[in-house]
Amino acid sequence: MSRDPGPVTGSDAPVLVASGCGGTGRELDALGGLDGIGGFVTRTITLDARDGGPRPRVVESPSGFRYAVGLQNPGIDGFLALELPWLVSRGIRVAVSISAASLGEYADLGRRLGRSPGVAAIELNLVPPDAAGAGLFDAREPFQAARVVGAVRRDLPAGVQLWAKPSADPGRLAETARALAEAGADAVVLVNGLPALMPDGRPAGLAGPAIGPLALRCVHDVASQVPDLPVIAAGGVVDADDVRALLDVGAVAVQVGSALLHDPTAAARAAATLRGDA
Amino acid sequence: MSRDPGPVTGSDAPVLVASGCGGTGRELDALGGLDGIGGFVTRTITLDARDGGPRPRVVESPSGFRYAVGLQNPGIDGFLALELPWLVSRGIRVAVSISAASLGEYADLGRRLGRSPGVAAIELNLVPPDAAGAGLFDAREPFQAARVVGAVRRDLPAGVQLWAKPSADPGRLAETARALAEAGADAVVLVNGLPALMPDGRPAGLAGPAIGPLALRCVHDVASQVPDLPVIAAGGVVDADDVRALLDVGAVAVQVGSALLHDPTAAARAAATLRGDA
Amino acid sequence: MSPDRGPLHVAGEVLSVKRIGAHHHVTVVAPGIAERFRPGTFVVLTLDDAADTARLQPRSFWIHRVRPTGSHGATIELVVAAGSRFTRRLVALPQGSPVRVTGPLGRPFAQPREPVSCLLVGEGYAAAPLFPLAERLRERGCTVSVLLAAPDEAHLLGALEARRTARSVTVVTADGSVGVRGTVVDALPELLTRSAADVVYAAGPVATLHAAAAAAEQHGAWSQTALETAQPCGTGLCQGCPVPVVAEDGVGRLVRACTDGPVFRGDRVRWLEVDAR
Amino acid sequence: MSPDRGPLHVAGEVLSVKRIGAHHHVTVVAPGIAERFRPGTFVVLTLDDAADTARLQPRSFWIHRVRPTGSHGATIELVVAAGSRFTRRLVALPQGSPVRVTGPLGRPFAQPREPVSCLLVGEGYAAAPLFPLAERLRERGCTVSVLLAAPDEAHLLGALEARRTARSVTVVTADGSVGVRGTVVDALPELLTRSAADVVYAAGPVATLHAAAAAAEQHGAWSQTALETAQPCGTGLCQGCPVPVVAEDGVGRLVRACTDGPVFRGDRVRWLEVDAR
Ligand SMILES: Cc1cc2nc3c(=O)[nH]c(=O)nc-3n(C[C@H](O)[C@H](O)[C@H](O)COP(=O)(O)OP(=O)(O)OC[C@H]3O[C@@H](n4cnc5c(N)ncnc54)[C@H](O)[C@@H]3O)c2cc1C
Ligand SMILES: Cc1cc2nc3c(=O)[nH]c(=O)nc-3n(C[C@H](O)[C@H](O)[C@H](O)COP(=O)(O)OP(=O)(O)OC[C@H]3O[C@@H](n4cnc5c(N)ncnc54)[C@H](O)[C@@H]3O)c2cc1C
Ligand SMILES: Cc1cc2nc3c(=O)[nH]c(=O)nc-3n(C[C@H](O)[C@H](O)[C@H](O)COP(=O)(O)O)c2cc1C
Ligand SMILES: Cc1cc2nc3c(=O)[nH]c(=O)nc-3n(C[C@H](O)[C@H](O)[C@H](O)COP(=O)(O)O)c2cc1C
Ligand code: FES
Ligand code: FES
Repeated sequence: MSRDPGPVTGSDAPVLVASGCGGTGRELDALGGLDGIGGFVTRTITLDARDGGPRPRVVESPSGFRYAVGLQNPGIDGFLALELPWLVSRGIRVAVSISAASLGEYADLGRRLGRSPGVAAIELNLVPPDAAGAGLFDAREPFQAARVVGAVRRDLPAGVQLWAKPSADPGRLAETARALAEAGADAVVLVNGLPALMPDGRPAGLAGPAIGPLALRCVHDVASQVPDLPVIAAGGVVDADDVRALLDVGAVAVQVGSALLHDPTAAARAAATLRGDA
Repeated sequence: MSRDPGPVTGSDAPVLVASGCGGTGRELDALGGLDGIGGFVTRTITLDARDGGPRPRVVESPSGFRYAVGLQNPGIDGFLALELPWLVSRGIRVAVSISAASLGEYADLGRRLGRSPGVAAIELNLVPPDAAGAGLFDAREPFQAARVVGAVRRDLPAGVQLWAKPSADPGRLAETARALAEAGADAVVLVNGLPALMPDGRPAGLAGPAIGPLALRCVHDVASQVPDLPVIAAGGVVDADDVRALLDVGAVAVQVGSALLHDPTAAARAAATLRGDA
Repeated sequence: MSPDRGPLHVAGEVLSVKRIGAHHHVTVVAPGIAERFRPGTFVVLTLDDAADTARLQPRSFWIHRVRPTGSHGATIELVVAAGSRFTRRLVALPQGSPVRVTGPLGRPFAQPREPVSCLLVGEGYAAAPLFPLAERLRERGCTVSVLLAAPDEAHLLGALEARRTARSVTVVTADGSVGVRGTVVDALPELLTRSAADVVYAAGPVATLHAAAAAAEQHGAWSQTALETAQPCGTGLCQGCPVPVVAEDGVGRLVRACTDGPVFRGDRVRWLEVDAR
Repeated sequence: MSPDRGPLHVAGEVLSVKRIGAHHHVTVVAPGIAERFRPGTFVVLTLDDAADTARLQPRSFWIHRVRPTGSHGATIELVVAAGSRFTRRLVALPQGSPVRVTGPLGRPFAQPREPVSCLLVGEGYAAAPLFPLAERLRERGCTVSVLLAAPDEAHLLGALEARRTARSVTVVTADGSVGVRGTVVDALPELLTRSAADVVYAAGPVATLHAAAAAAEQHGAWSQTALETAQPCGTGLCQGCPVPVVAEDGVGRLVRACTDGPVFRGDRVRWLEVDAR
């Protein structure tokens, strides 16, 4: 890659809040959950507001959760008006997660976020495991995922990073990661929730400590096979030991998701422990 | 498919012991663990005896196990001489799991097992997640997996079923399953252990209740998208409820693996509960 | 949020578990939470470290009573209907057992500025948050009437205690084992008239809340309903608790039960869609 | 396997936990297992249902003593060195707690047909299986000498009890807090000569077993070693416990500690490779 996008996290610990697991940020902050955090990834935002799917949306699974939230979000306008300003005023590094129905919509979202002060990165939620039938652009094939990266990259200011979060599909991850890097992604986020089913048969994401060893493998494989592309890890992180294990196999930063539902201070505590190490 | 291979399990409950989790069968039987079971899949057998990998080989993981046994087995000769006869004399339906270094070796193993009385099925362990670098034929690509099926199918007697257990890779499972069906597989086994890492960085399989919701999705997707191909499910089954959930999304039979390490009577109890239903 | 109003995430400890009728009253030492309590808020509890348990979901409980300055430090009291795996474990915990407590969470009951007439309607254990509310309302000079409902006497919460605070207490049970045989729906119209209620506060199953909200509206009263619906996190993080409401601008919207509620104005909730979503 | 010899998988119950020195002696009601016990076998325990716990692996424990006909039914006694998460939970269980027990598992100590001279060598809690062995050997008319070792007095198991059964008991501790200051390696040569042992039975860490096997061979004695190595399942299902041995045919082979052992002839184990695999 030619551009140097700088570090993916702020000056704090390499611990981020994962997309969809930190509310609007305010709720975590009220509990001290953002203290010392390296960044906050918003839940996935779409062009128009979405109501999301039916209940139940999040159910326990052995050592994890299955989720089928269905991308409930206030749309880009609502987000820019009601949520981004607080995050910016809180002084936290913000990555905005987006999904879209077409390459044009992706580009559009990218442009609008790119000129919004306080957006440090855009994270492309390329294949939400719980959004089958939600009318999103199908980016399961590596070359399609790369096209999304290309479409958003084109008009993105240099100061805004572009992270790509592909499908958590161990089989072709290296191939996908290479395509994403060539199309201009500054980092790849591994792993998304795994494809799963809700108890009633709807498609869902599977997340939490249950999937930790798989995330470790994905991060290891991509970091070693595509060494130029920074890997931001996610999947099963509960404490500082989990963060260290992922950094050890090559991640540059680590996101905490499901663990926050169990303990909203999990990310902040992991970050504090890691700082204690230094 | 033109041939009718008959049911994949014996007359008992549609509950099988999964490959690599039932010892030689004798150990389970001593604890009543084979009572009422519909079939027993052996650990994966190779042409020559193998020592397997270093320790640790099986470690706890949140709601599951990571394993890197590395296919320790007595080779086909040792198996036929020392293990198959007991299973046959016990009157249990036997599926022999195999892996090989080449298509020729696969065909050879198939021929020898095909003429061994008491072998009801051959299960192809196409991509053991813990055997990277073990010199096995690389069957990750669907067309390569299909070639293995074709090679074994050719000389297999009509009475012996051929089951294919591909890589647990949700992304391309339907595509893989179609290729396996066309090449002559009588059933597909989903899922194998997921690709993962051992704590010390060796490749491993991830199994147990942790992966249950993912197995549910894989079985559902293949059963609905490739309706002609019977699906034998595995992944996270602990009790009769788990078996029912997998049958409900289209499995014809269900294997129990990791749960046996926690409770060797798990499969027998699930089978008994299911029979109580009828 | 100012530091003395926001919720806390603390290491608590079980002080006592007492069986009263069909419920267990669980008192937990939870420093800081009692001090911040306002009626209608709740806590979420977890019993295990994430590394040990296969079940990561915290569970929500109304705060029934607080004692900011007990001899064991600040405590909160919860009323637990032990049925699920989680609740059965909770009520079996010996004194001193660790339990992680997050709270107080959610928006409390809005309280009137004027000393108006209030009708409090509670069913089963869910009536728990109404008792501290009744006390605060009385302190403000409000007239408090209470309607308590339950399937039977064992599931009836706090009738005696209500009589200490309220001007009038009506009890209905489905089997008639105590009070009048009947339901909230049967008893509401007459009570609303008799108490000349300006505000109805309701806590119970969705059907009861809906009935209370509808009856209040018919009588020209405000209503405040404490909604209990599945809450995967309870802290506003997961969007697993959508509630369909009509916002101030008249537009339909999905909000979070745990953070935008659990107390809602009864006329804002699209009741018929609550279960569907 | 005949029904009265094979292992069982039963719902057990904690009868008592007693702290003795650095160890906890845990007595478990485990119907059927006591009756089938032979010295050198072990049990595996699990404490939780698979649906509740994030940690599925059972843990292995030597059977230290059995009482087939106690007033509480058949019980087994385990000696637990509480350090890991599992063992700390185990020794904290109140009486009556459920615990799933599988056993007796593994091959027991081979016992001589003739009344020969036996030296029993045990280190720390791992000496547990030697005590019931000593009794059976004495019943068969064998001469029993015992060497017990530990880092210190607190970790020394059963010296008093050994004196009741054995003709001679030697104690060595690393810190000299009881017995002679020293190790098994220091004490073995003299003891082997003094006891004129025909068979050495050893239980302890791998280094100790290796030393015992080597010393026995040097003195022309047989040895039986009770190997303790990580056992993911304990029941022979997973192949997670490979032990490198030389089989009867002289060929090197990997066998399972849990099922082909845990007791091995000392001259059959390729000791230098035990840790490596
Ligand atoms: C604001 C609030 C306050 C509360 N206060 C109290 C209180 O004071 N006292 C009290 O006893 N209880 C209270 N509860 C209820 C309590 O939190 C638990 O929900 C209740 O004890 C049931 O336990 P459980 O979730 O373990 O139920 P279980 O039946 O064990 O449910 C287990 C899991 O199943 C999921 N599930 C439930 N229904 C379905 C379905 N239809 N389809 C698919 N999955 C489903 C749930 O999401 C959960 O993950 C309150 C709940 C809320 C939201
Ligand atoms: C035959 C036999 C008999 C036994 N008898 C007794 C007895 O009588 N009394 C007694 O107190 N104990 C006994 N033990 C030991 C006991 O079973 C436990 O192993 C011990 O208590 C340690 O507990 P743990 O496995 O939870 O250790 P932990 O340290 O908690 O290990 C947890 C996990 O880490 C894994 N692990 C361990 N080492 C490594 C490593 N180097 N790299 C990667 N992973 C690793 C283990 O596989 C395990 O999954 C016996 C063991 C055996 C095999
Ligand atoms: C309730 C829930 C909602 C999620 N929503 C999103 C989302 O909107 N966008 C997204 O990219 N990932 C979403 N995820 C996936 C997480 O960001 C993360 O990739 C995944 O959960 C793995 O991390 P974990 O094991 O720490 O949870 C969600 C996960 C959960 C549990
Ligand atoms: C210890 C262990 C060893 C295994 N060995 C094999 C094997 O030799 N061949 C094979 O095809 N699958 C093997 N598997 C995978 C299982 O057969 C099964 O596909 C997988 O574990 C998912 O099922 P489970 O969740 O019930 O364990 C093994 C799994 C475990 C846990
Ligand atoms: S329960 Fe998670 S946001 Fe309300
Ligand atoms: S511990 Fe599983 S086979 Fe020995």
